[in-house]
Amino acid sequence: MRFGFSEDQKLFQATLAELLTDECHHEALAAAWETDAGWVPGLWEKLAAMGVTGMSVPEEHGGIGLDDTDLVLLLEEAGRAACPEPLAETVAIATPLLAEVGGAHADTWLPKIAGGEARAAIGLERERFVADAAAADLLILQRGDALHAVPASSVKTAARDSVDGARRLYAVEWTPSADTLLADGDTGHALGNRVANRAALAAAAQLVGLGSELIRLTVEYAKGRVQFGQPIGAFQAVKHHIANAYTQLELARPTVYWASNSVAKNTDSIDLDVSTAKALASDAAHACFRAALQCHGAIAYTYEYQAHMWMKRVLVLREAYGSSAWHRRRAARSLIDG
Amino acid sequence: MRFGFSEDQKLFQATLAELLTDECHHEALAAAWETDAGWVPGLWEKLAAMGVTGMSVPEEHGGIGLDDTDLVLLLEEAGRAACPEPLAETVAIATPLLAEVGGAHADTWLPKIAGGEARAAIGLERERFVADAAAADLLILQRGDALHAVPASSVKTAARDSVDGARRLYAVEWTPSADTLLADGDTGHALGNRVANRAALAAAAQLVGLGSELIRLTVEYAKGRVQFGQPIGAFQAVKHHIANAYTQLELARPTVYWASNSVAKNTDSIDLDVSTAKALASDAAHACFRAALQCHGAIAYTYEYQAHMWMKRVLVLREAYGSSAWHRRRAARSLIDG
Amino acid sequence: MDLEYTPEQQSFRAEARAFLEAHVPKNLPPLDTPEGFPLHVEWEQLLFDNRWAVVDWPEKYGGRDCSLLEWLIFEEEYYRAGGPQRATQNGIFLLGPTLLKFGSEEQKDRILTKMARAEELWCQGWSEPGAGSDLAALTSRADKVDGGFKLYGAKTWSTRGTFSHKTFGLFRTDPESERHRGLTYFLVDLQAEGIGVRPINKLDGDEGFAEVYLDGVFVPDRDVLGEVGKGWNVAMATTGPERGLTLRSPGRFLAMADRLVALAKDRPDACDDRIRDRVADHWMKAEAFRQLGLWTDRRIAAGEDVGAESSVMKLHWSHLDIDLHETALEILGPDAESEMKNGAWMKSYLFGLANPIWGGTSEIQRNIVAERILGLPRK
Amino acid sequence: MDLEYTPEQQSFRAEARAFLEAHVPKNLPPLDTPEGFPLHVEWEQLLFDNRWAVVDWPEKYGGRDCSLLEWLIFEEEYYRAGGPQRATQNGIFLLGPTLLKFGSEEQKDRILTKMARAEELWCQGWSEPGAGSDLAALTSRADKVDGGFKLYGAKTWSTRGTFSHKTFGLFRTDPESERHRGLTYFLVDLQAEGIGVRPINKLDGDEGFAEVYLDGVFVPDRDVLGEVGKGWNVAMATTGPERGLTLRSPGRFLAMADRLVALAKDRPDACDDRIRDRVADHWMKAEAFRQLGLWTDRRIAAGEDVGAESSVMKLHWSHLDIDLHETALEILGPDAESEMKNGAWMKSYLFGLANPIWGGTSEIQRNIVAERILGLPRK
Repeated sequence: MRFGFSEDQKLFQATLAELLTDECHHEALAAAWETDAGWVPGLWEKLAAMGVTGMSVPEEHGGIGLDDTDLVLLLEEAGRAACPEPLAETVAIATPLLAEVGGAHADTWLPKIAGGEARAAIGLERERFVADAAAADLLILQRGDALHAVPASSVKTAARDSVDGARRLYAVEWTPSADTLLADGDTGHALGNRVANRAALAAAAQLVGLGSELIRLTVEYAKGRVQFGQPIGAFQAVKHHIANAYTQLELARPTVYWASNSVAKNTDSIDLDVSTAKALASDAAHACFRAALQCHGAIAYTYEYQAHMWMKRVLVLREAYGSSAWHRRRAARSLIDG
Repeated sequence: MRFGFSEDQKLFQATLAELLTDECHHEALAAAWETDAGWVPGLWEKLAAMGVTGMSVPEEHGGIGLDDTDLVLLLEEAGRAACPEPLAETVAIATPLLAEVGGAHADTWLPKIAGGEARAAIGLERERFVADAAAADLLILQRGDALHAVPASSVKTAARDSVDGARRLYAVEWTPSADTLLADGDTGHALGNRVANRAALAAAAQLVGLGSELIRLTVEYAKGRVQFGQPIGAFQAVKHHIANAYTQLELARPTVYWASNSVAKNTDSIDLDVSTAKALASDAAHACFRAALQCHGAIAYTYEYQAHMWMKRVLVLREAYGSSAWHRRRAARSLIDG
Repeated sequence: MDLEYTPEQQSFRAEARAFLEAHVPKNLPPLDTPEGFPLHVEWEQLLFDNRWAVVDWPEKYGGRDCSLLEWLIFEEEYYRAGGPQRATQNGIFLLGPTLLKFGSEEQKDRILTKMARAEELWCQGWSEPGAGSDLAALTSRADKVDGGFKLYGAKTWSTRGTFSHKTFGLFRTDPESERHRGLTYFLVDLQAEGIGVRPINKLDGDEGFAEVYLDGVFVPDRDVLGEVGKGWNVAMATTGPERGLTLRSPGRFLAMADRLVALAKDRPDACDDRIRDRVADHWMKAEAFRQLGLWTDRRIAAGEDVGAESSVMKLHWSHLDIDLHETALEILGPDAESEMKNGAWMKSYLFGLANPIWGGTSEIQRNIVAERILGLPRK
Repeated sequence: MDLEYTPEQQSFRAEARAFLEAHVPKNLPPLDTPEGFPLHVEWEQLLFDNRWAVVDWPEKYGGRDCSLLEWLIFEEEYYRAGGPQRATQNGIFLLGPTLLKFGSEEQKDRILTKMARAEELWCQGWSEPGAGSDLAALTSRADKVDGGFKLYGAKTWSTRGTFSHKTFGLFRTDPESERHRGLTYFLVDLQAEGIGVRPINKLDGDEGFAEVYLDGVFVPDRDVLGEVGKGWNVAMATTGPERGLTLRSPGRFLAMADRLVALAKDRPDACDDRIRDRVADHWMKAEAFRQLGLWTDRRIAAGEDVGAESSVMKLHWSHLDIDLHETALEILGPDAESEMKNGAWMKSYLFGLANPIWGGTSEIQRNIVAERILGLPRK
């Protein structure tokens, strides 16, 4: 029993953190809100050059072949930077699925993903719209129990609003075909569950990162902002708001790391572990969002200051791939009825 | 539209408050915990002399014939004093029922109640045990849709523990008979609902009083207790705990007064109004209990100090006659499905 | 206790309902947008022309001399009918009552009617970049000059400042003074020379706020409200005992709770017992606020001091509103994210998230409850 | 990351489970009662005789030299098997680790084994009537005399003080000193002349606390722990980085969450979706604490400073425990009120209500998180 990360894993995390600090700072993010794709120009290429896009691609397809426990810290960093690129979708969701299914789709897409030439979007049955469907290259789409790998060129998209200004949502029209089929029947069902778990885990990891950054921003602000002759961070009410959110976050954190192992190893407790992680991370990140807004006061309620971009990302990711209520419902079934 | 009490109603409230301050202070209450009946010796006679026991008894049976809006402030005072006598059961639940049904039971019992010679206990189907069943004179018992007035002499009781040391709980064995029958069938059902509403309202009124007293005690303590060189009531954390509980309580208060009118007039909205009152009062009193315990610290956790008697009364009354969850469930049915 | 409305009250309600049902505009674009703003102003003018804009004001300024109780009835009907947010609200609810109490006859005659018919729109100028919760820390100043004052400084979080004609706020007239002393309440023309207005986008992306810069803006003596140097008292007494109810009326939350119930009816599959419990809880809390309003109306009538209890009310509805929206978002699930049109739950959630911040944060309100109502020590 | 237990760890768990399943006593009367206490002591002695009393202590004092991870495993098994509250806990978990760190060999040899086998029971003597959250305000004093000290003052909230033989706590040895300075850590015999012990009934009616009065109690020099005048440092360093886990182990809440799940299975009619949601939530939070324990174990092993994070843990389980009990009480409905026997949910709820008070209130813990972990200003 050794519940911790290796030095290599931590080093990769630190390297990515550095890249994102340089390239995905809040001004870059604000600019991304104004672009068509909602992405930071040039960032994907840099992620590819660093090896991030190939991390989970098997070696025979030009990647490094690492697993979910290696990815989880990177997704946390992506969350911390509120990084708008489809990193989770491409690296943590689509790639492991393609690698597991193998065959022509894997041969086509995995080298491109490793090389930074393809980004993926994910459309599961339970989600209403597909983020990045128009600018992605490959769509992983679910219909019933069947999973399909659909090239962007063969879908029709209609744009929808999102509360998160970096998120490009689309209603997608598409036709399943034998060519696009990855798996169906029992295999499709099992893989679909695994994809859903991976997606929920990826969202949970990002939520932990988002929450951490909101806490950091709030602490900085509370130390500097003076009212009634003292930094507002010296008021107990402000301290306790932040401490409560931080406490929730620090309890969610290990559950996300733990679930990454359950997903990587496909353990018996995968559903329960992922649900625990997604439920706790969603609630914790939301608590961080609320504490951040309240302790900053009006400034966090505006576009003058970066927090709102993090808060909106929290709003969409806490709902994505199963809200905390959905995951508690799944857990209750397994605990009480199982 | 005039949502307030008359000068007479407030005067009666003040007079009762004075009696309870003198006769039902916390030492008297602590002593009552040690008695067989759990009551304060002599208090019932004084309540009768003041006219409290006859308040809701019709004039032709020797009472004053007032209604639920007149009673509600008195029940609140009983709660504020954590008064262990079966005042709600006798005056607010049993008496209006007997008066409404009339006949031999009313003729027998109402004059006794007015005169302070009879106390009632209430056993509705949903409650598991009957408080005061052994020492009361009359039991109002429900079986299915039927309501019965059963003299204490014809029931068998077996004592049960209660978390509230002034509360004498019993499992009751009894046999319904034509002699004891008050009403059954549709009439019994309708009356049963009205009795349940009256009981829930009476509990809600007491909970508002209990909560108020817990807030008062806590404020006094927080002003006097010094730690870190200042009264603990100067710490924001303590202030905000109390302010939050007080806010809940002040929102619950009008709903209890409002529901007393709905019960008195048997309005169309009686179920929804009573459920609102009981749900909000239960939750508010519980919030006051938690704030009181936390802001007092260890002392409120002991028998050295009176708060525990109020806290335990909150614990039992918030559950009695429908918890807040039960009442919200009833309200949801009427709002969403109705 | 008499909980029936009188025949007069019932007919007042009926009249309001008939007008509102017939005229409330549907599907307006958001108030804080260039498209939406003029349409909201148009609606305000229709309200005024039918004497529904300021029912509790004196008739001579376009009101009906209504009681607080009738105003509560009107508000219930306004939101029940789906009436849009009031473009005039910072004028008619914040400055209006202050003017009625402290203004000269000349000021009232000159200002109130135009305010009520949305001819002149007012925004508040309370906060400054360095003075938010700690309002008394404000540093904007007014120097006495011939016939008036010259104002310098910056005001922020002026709601709808970019759409407004005028602003009101406190400025330091005594340069030696500190904190609450030496402040004066000014009415300022936003067209005046020396004014700069910079829009600030709020959480939903609309230009809801503005920062207002004042660089030697001349304000004539007649635009001082109350006495020079007594501005703090004027500002604090702004609305009197009914402030708790007028800041946000119970009718607004009743209508919101009814909308939530309708949403739950509409999507039964999304509503398990947990959601149903929450819907019932929110509805009850909206109803409790309505009852507290009627209870408070009688206490005010009886001359009781209920001023500080506005904090109890603000705490209650601030958080009720947010909780209620979070339940709605849960019912909507993944659909919520993309609903950013006016009236949509997500948009209205973002709006409500400001509740515990503006008009005194929840932390300040809890301090007020603890100190002024319960008597806990200030320090 | 390797989340499989090693074969050694698995066999340690199996051995513990086998012993506990065979020997854990069922239906003991409450620990804090005259009937229950000796039976709990008897159980402690059986544990000790089988070397399960203090698995993480050195073998010479009756332990097994276990790692923190093995201790966590033992605790999971202990509570899984329904093991009763530990009569020795204030000795073995609070004083024990301090003695191991600061005690002389003579003190360790003299005290630890007797403590572990429940021959000498220890209660803490931290709080005073005027010094609760503000421990440094303590006024009890120790005057130097020949061969030792004479102690004067009063200590309160001494858990199980009426059943204990000894107490430990801080006394002011430098009469000129203030706050944290000039304090000394003493070990005191409760049979000594000058001691008075008064029981205090706790919320459930049992004699859970005592007030201890000291009127010139002689304590020999050998019963000073650490240096004279350095008592505060000794007390603060009491248990080192694992304190967050040892104060209340994750195993305790896992077992409680499992009991709650069993209750929910047992009473499906009382469990609507709202209750099921809460059951799942509590279970997840107990599981999260287990995982945080394992995570923290590795951080400690890596030499990270995790001391202040014990506050995160205490905040978490203090409130989880109460929430979990409130859910159980909801499931039980009217049945809960009359269940006051040991092990019943109502009784155990009353016990847990003290969580946010003892060992540093939740307010103090939040201050610690904010100041020591997050770096917010102290004043």
